[in-house]
Amino acid sequence: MESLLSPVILFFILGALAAFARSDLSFPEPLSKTLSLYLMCAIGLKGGVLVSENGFSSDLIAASAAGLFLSCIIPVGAFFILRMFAKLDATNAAAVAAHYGSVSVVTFIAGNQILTDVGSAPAGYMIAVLALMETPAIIVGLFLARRYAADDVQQNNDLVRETLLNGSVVLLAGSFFIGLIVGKDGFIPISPVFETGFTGLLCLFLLDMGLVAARRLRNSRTLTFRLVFLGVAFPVINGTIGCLIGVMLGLDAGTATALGILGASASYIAVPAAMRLALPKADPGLYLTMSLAITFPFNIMVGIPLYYNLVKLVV
Amino acid sequence: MESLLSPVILFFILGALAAFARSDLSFPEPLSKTLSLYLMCAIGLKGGVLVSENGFSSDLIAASAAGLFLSCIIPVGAFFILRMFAKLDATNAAAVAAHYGSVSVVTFIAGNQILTDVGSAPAGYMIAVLALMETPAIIVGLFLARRYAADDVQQNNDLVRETLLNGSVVLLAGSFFIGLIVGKDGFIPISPVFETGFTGLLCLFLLDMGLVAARRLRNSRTLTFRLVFLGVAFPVINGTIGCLIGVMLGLDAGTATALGILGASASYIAVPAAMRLALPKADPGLYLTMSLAITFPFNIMVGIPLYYNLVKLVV
Amino acid sequence: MESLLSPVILFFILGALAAFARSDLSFPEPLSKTLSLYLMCAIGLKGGVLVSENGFSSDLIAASAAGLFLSCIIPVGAFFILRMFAKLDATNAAAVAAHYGSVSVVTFIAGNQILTDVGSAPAGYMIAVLALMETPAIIVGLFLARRYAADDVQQNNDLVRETLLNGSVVLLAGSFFIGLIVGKDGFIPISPVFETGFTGLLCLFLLDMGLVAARRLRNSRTLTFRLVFLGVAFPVINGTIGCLIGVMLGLDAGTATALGILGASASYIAVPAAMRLALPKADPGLYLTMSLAITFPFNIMVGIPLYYNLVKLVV
Amino acid sequence: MIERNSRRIEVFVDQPLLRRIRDVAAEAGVVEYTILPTLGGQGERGRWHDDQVTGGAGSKVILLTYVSEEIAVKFLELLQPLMEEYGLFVASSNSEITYEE
Amino acid sequence: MIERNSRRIEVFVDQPLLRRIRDVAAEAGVVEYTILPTLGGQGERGRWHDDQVTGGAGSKVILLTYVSEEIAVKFLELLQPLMEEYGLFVASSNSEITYEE
Amino acid sequence: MIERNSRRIEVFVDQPLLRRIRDVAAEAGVVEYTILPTLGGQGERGRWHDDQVTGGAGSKVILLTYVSEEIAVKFLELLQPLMEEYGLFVASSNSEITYEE
Ligand SMILES: Nc1ncnc2c1ncn2[C@@H]1O[C@H](COP(=O)(O)O)[C@@H](O)[C@H]1O
Ligand SMILES: Nc1ncnc2c1ncn2[C@@H]1O[C@H](COP(=O)(O)O)[C@@H](O)[C@H]1O
Ligand SMILES: Nc1ncnc2c1ncn2[C@@H]1O[C@H](COP(=O)(O)O)[C@@H](O)[C@H]1O
Ligand code: NA
Ligand code: NA
Ligand code: NA
Repeated sequence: MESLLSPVILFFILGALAAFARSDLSFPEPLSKTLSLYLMCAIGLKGGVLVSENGFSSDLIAASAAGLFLSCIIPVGAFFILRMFAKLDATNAAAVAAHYGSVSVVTFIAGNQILTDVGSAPAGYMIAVLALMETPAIIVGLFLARRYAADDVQQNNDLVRETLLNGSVVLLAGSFFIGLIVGKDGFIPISPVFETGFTGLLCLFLLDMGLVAARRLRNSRTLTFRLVFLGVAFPVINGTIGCLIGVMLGLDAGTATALGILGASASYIAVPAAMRLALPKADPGLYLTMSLAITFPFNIMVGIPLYYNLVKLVV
Repeated sequence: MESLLSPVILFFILGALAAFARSDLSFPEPLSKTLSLYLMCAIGLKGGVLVSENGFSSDLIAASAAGLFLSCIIPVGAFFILRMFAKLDATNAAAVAAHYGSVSVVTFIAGNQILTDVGSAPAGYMIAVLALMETPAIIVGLFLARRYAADDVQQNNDLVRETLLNGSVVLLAGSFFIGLIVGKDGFIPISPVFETGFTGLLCLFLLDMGLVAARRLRNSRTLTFRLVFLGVAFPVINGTIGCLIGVMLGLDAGTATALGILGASASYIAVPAAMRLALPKADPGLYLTMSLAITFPFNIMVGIPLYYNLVKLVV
Repeated sequence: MESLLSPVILFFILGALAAFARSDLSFPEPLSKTLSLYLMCAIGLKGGVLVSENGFSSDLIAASAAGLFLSCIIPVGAFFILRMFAKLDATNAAAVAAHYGSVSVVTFIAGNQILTDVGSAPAGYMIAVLALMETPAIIVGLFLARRYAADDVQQNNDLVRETLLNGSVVLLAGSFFIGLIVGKDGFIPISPVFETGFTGLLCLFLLDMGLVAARRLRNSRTLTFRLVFLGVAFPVINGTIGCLIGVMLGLDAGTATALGILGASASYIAVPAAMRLALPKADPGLYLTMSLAITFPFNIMVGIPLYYNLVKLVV
Repeated sequence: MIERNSRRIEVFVDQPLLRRIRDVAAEAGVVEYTILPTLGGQGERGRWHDDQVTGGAGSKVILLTYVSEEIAVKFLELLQPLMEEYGLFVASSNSEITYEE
Repeated sequence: MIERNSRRIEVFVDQPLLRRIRDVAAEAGVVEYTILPTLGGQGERGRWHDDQVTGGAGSKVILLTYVSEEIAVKFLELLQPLMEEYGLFVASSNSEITYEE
Repeated sequence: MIERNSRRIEVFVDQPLLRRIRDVAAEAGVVEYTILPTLGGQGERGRWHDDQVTGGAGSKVILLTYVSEEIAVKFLELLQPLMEEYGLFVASSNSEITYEE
């Protein structure tokens, strides 16, 4: 668990401790958004450049299919567990389920970092898989809501368009294509910003995430014990499934772990915005707290090394 | 037209596409302003350092004279064309004309980048010419307004002072002087921020510019076909004149092209702020849209390579 | 006085000139806060990494004791001088005195930079001393206020907690511990952001500080000649005492000067926030203007070289 | 100087839902409005703080508009079905707007 | 659609003192409020500009709350002893808030 | 607790023109005001969004001031000639401000 001592994780812990101790430390909101935009650009570019170098392989297609499968199947499972075990109504269950089917870019980035540190860097195309997995779960979540809580779904045709054009989806996919086009040579002049500065800026972002997650936990009013439990159980289950599929597909250890991380992570950017639009009756305090304040910290601090060790065990 | 495939231009296109597709991608405003301040500091410093190395030459004086000449003569021509061809009233014509006489720092920066890439880096003193060309067109524009629409001009004595002390003018000129004073050695410790990070941050800024320009185009209500036509014709005409003067003065290809770019570009920072103050009746929707949403993208994507090829043809 | 020609100082002067000339140049507030957070992280990390390398020495303990002593004794002296010479009431005198007992992180950073340039880099543990000196003066200031203006002090038990958990204190101390934990090797991946970019970003911050300080001076209504005089006299006296103690303790020239700088500098982040809470009747226009608009510029431009030359003279 | 009585309406709405409110406003004939930022707040659903890491889902803005009594009634009526669903908070008051003669 | 009369109260307060005002608000039974940002201003104590380099000591925010007449009176009364000490500026006006039926 | 009737005036103005409005305010005897930020809006001249790349020319701020009826009248009168020229939007309402006894 040496990864706990990397600056990235330590800054996250610092932020969380500061918030729990009620320090008035806070980041200006535009800075949070800037760092978030930056990380999406940087990871998108990186993925594009890597794929431009290595070309499209059959592994890419297998991993993409697996990712799409996960992001469709996870919400369905999560939905019924949330209904039955946590007693959520159909609308809230569908909204939360969609978050777990989608992915968290920063969890993926942190995992990528840690895996690279231990010499098992995931394949570059996993960033394409990341982008692919952002939205399908939203559609599945809406389908579930429509099926089980029909009157609560906004009858708005713009919805799919709005979801696919969510800023974070566009930025990630757009940067990926730019990386693909410019390739390794074209990337050189911009690499000081998008590559050399990456880890340092990730530290600042995780400091902020620590603050935000801990404050959200402290101010939460709707969290039950069962929801907290699921906030930990979901990533463990989904992460395990993801890792196993990855291993079965014959991906290398790092890449299989990355697939596990994608399965385990829960969205806190694209999906909340989409759910606020599509299922406005669902409580944002619920899904944001579960995804941001429970699952995210769990993955960052416990989950990622766990999934990696699991893969190592199986391979 | 390989320059179209540079990351800088690709990010601009990404931003424009996102905005046209009505994505909710957006930059926090303080980030836009930060990047804008950064670019002005960085280019100012660069110019100062270059001039401190190469000393003041007769070319500098010739180019400065040419720049001043352009920034005084362009608004006069533009004014009458806007009056007659586009049927603008005198106040609006004067306001728009002033924008074309002045310069766009970011267009110059993008041009500089592209020219450097093709091995024709403009002389460092062109950054001094850039600074010199920011304000005279404002005075000419006000003169035109006073002459042809007398009652519309604010009778405020502070105006020239306010224009000369516009934040962007002060920052560009101030950084230039700092670069001049500290020279190449003094610049070393700050070069990681102001030089190494330059291209990457320029990408982010152009992503934002793409968003802003496309949104402005979409929301514009006052744009006629003739104005759009002039938004393309002005840079072509002024750019050609600038290039030819540059060649006639015996400047090298890169530097002559840079003079063309300065002529072709239209201000969207210093002049709009000044016009809002001095000619408040002029419609900001008009001059901002022409300069930011038509001329800027045209120059970035078509104009710069055009002017360069023109110079190559003539030389 | 070559240090006056370093880019850092020149940007400060540029900012001040722009504000005095009433330019509309301004930084978006989130940028100021971002740079401030960044500088505290970076200096904290640096200190931690340095101490992790060199270990805890007896010098560290001596310097810490001296720092604590200074931050307790300076406010007492300042309090009576402010009462008698500047005729301030007890509440305002206590509030201002607390500022001078505490420290300014950016003054320390600028000093560190200048001392490093002249080959006398202070010991890394001075950053721990810096962190230690941030808060004790607040307690002393409150004690003075309670003793001499009893009814004006907020009877709030949270106060000490709030002060110790002030964002800047937490960030500086937290980053220091992270630096201590990760050490030199762990710091490498984040050094491009926190080390290589440091001087350049410091330039931007000081440009902003120049603007803020000069604007504050211009808008000030409560400043008397005697207060301005003290705003210069305090740093000279406290700086001299600090330097002499440093020399007496046998610290090297750079480190002794750093102790002098800590004594001379006045807080403008942690203490104002604490005083606004604890002594709300004290006039923030008074203490902010003295610390930010008089003592800060004085230290940056005159004080630091002065203290260094003093130490050189004595050693 | 002409003073016209008008209603000042403030709609507190989550950022992602602003588009919908704008559509409703347009339908009611509200053609002029201004969007104001907020920093945080507290309500029945707990305390919140604009953090901007969650794609705006946790941020509120205020749509402020001055409209005639007539349009105000229409706007409030059209907003009504959305109030609970969207968690809107809506307040209005009397006000005068000033025109040049 | 139900309209309820209420008081719109704005408290202009220095950022570090906001916590205290929140405590007072809670004591008075104010459970719903929104915090608004400001850019600068001018008053008896001079002109100011939000610079954010001074840890918030030089920045103001506005606590905006819509409350019943009763709570309004209580809130203003509890604020009174702090007004001068904290340099608060407090304004209130009549307003209506709208509920779904 | 003393309550004083006053007028609450909001002037919506483009950022570069704020200085001019401040001058007019000073002339009318308005010595206390606060500047508020905006994010965007829509009016006769189309929809806008604060982008901050255009040196503020495309950004609006709100000058908010609470003044006596007398000063309010003077301020609005002095603003009148600028209203159309500057594209100002000006609204006012009744309000009470609270003082310590
Ligand atoms: N009476 C009120 N006064 C001011 N702001 C309010 C009020 N009620 C609700 N809000 C705002 O609207 C948000 C959502 O309210 P609620 O749905 O009650 O949680 C709150 O967090 C406040 O920011
Ligand atoms: N009448 C007013 N209208 C609007 N804002 C005010 C008013 N009075 C005070 N303020 C705000 O409160 C701040 C502090 O006021 P003062 O204590 O008078 O300096 C001012 O700088 C303004 O931002
Ligand atoms: N009735 C109104 N209510 C709220 N904001 C308005 C109103 N009228 C104008 N504004 C604001 O003032 C700006 C300029 O208005 P206009 O000159 O009509 O384009 C608009 O874009 C709005 O932000
Ligand atoms: Na997932
Ligand atoms: Na031009
Ligand atoms: Na001190």
